[in-house]
Amino acid sequence: MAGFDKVVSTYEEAMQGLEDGMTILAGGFGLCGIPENLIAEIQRKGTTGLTIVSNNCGVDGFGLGLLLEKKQVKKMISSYVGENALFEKQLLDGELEVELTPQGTLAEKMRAGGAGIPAFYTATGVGTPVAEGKEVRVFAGREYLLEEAITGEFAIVKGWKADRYGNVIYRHTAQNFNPLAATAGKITVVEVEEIVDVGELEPSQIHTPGIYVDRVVLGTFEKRIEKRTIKE
Amino acid sequence: MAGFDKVVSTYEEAMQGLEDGMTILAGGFGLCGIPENLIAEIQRKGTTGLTIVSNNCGVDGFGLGLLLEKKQVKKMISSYVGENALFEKQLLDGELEVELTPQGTLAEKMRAGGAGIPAFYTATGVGTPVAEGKEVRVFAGREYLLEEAITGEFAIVKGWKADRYGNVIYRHTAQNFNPLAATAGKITVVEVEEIVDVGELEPSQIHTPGIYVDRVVLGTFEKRIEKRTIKE
Amino acid sequence: MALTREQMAQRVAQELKDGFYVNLGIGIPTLVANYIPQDMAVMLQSENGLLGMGEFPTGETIDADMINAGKQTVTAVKGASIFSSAESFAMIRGGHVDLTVLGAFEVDVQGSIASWMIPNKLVKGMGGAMDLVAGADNIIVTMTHASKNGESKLLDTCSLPLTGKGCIKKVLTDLAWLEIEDGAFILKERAPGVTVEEIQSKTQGKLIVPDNVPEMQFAQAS
Amino acid sequence: MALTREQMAQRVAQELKDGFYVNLGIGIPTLVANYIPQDMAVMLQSENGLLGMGEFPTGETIDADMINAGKQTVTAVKGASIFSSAESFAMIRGGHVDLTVLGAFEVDVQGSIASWMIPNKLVKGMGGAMDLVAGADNIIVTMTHASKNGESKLLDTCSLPLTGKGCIKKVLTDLAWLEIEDGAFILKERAPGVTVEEIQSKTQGKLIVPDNVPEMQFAQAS
Repeated sequence: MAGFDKVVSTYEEAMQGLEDGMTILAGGFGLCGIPENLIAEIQRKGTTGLTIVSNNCGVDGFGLGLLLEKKQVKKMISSYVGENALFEKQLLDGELEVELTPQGTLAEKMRAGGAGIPAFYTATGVGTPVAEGKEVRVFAGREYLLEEAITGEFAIVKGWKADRYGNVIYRHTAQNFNPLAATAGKITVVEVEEIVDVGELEPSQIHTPGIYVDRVVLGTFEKRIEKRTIKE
Repeated sequence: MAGFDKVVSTYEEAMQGLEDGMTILAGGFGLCGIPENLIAEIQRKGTTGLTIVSNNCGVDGFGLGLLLEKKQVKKMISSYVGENALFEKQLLDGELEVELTPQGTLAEKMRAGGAGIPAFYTATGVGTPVAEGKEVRVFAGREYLLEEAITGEFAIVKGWKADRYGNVIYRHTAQNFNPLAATAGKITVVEVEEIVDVGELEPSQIHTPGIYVDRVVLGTFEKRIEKRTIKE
Repeated sequence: MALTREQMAQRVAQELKDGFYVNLGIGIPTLVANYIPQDMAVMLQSENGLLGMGEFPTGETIDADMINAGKQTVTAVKGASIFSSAESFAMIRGGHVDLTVLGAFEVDVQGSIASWMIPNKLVKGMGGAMDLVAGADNIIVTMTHASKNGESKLLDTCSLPLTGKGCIKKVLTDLAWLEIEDGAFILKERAPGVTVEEIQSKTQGKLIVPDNVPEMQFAQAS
Repeated sequence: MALTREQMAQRVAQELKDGFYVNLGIGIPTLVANYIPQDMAVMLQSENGLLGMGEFPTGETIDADMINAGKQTVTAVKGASIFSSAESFAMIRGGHVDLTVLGAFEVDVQGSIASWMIPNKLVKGMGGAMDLVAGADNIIVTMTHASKNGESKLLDTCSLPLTGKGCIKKVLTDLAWLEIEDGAFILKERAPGVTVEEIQSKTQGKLIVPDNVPEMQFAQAS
């Protein structure tokens, strides 16, 4: 029996089923905690017309920047897209659609997508361009925007350790959007630094329970640092 | 400087400021993970006209059942109120208002209350008595109810270990509603079995960050078991 | 003959698949755990915040901090995870549980279910049942086909306050396995020795009886 | 004389209180951390999921998995907690952060702020700024009073796309400390040596000048 064993042995298997035009939710903040090998596999695969939901879009030549290079991305849903010259160019050339979404709203939209909440209200963005076309509603005398959930055909996630059942923990601030993306993908793929024995992770300390995870793949990571800052 | 030291030395201090007519959010599921000493302190204090938001209402003579005995509770917001004969009597006698709320909706209402989400949509309860008076709205062809957030003047929470900064972890399934209540109280009081040194809890493994916690008190716990069930 | 509670659990267990995450309600649904085939891995979700519920503890391992949604003391299996009630219902509401089994007072031909309240009798509350029926695609309701007075529980329209509207597709009673489609119960299997006529007489809602209605098959109890 | 960036940070730091949870934006706000009084405990929230941000690491302790919202490598203090972006913004949106300090392009007399977009120039995105201004009761905006061309940034109505509407009550510029009330900027303090007239000439929005506008006081740098 296969049971709950989610481990696949290659990145090719990990991204099997990804097709042109799909929506992918990606964990990571800046270059921290990004599923760098899964992104590289999507580049290798050459899938196009993708909608990517990710707080950032990597940098030139690394992370999601790789997919921009190959023009695989049709649309980005992100809160911050600076630090990427190619991104800027594709945006200005009209090659890339961008839906800018406040960071907290983006996180909550993914959580809602995984949690069966189709929409929620938030004060974030009221009276700003983000509010365009959205319902405004007053609760207790204050205005709030209606924001809808996000889900995707795939979620690509970077974990620290996972067991074969797909229970995952994240390391330090590499957690960020990863557990949220993990809940909202129809197929959730997690790449990790280490696969541990089932039972090794303390049940109350698991960040992403295996029920959300479809595939686990073991990788090695460059973990590029975007802004190396050390004490003077 | 007091800084972030949240520890108080008595239960009296822990519940200072509680007044008649206030709303209290309580952690716990059944008798598991209930803030039993904080409840006993409320009983001792004799505060009345309380609205209690808690999944259950204890049993006769223990947990929130104590507050029913003294007729301190005006209204319960709960998902399940069985297992309590006094509760039944007060309900039938019209002494107690009850707002029955589906368990998942109740959990999400507390989370929303703490997270600045005034309202959200859920399919839970559509077409049932829970939907009475609530907006129904269609997203992607399915009906959902609008449910509003819950907050309270106090949250009473049972943790396992906390540090003086109010960082808390919960033990096993005694977690349940506790971290949710903790986020949604104007004053959040956590009683724990052990106070550990600041820095002892691993940052990524903290269930309730200290920012949500106002007071921490050390207690000893009976931990009564509602349905003792052992392997035959 | 009408199925026993154990036989009902055994029949439901035939719907399990390897790798399923399952939420079992209180009563007969709980018994399903005793009939999980040995060559199959199934993980039980308990809505108070436990994925990977194990067997009951011993007198030595019993722990007040480890209970299930029925408030019974339990253990966790290897590979279990434990989380808050909000996370637990995120799983349930978000459709991540593969199969939900729960009891009911009534079910109707529209797939509506009533299971939490009998007006003028005690109201215990809906607990997590409304979330479970709203969140799951795959639900099996287990109940007796008729009350002790012989009144059908499979109705044209539920008479009691609903737990969920139009969400049930599969019902196992002590007499039959039925599926709900296009406003009718489809009789799929009979309990051994129970006639189509008896089922028909005890089903108030529209019942469609295919030409061939096989008897339920039971593997040897393990 | 106009305040330096360091003096601006120093003045903002005077608004800190013992036990405050504070979110500091990029730029001048980040420098505020250097002026936390030694007899005061303040905990820094970084919206990528860190409560209790510490100093920059050394070459030995640097860790790619430990960054702040400005993507700089950082450390965590003792007693820090680390969590998901959803939890981080639950804190922010839920009003649990005691003070938020952030930069802006423009602020207006209604307390609206523009800080994330200059049409027809590069759009980098709002990041967490919209959530921060919507979630906090207590916000200090830090910016230069006027552009290099001398155009006022304290306006009757913001000209750029907003980050938040009606949410700002306190502004520190290189020239003045101002509070926003009833549709006007109230001039509370002048930078040392800066005249009320200069401030008036560089404030496009309605400015109320009380009879007495003291100069800012600075403690000795620690």
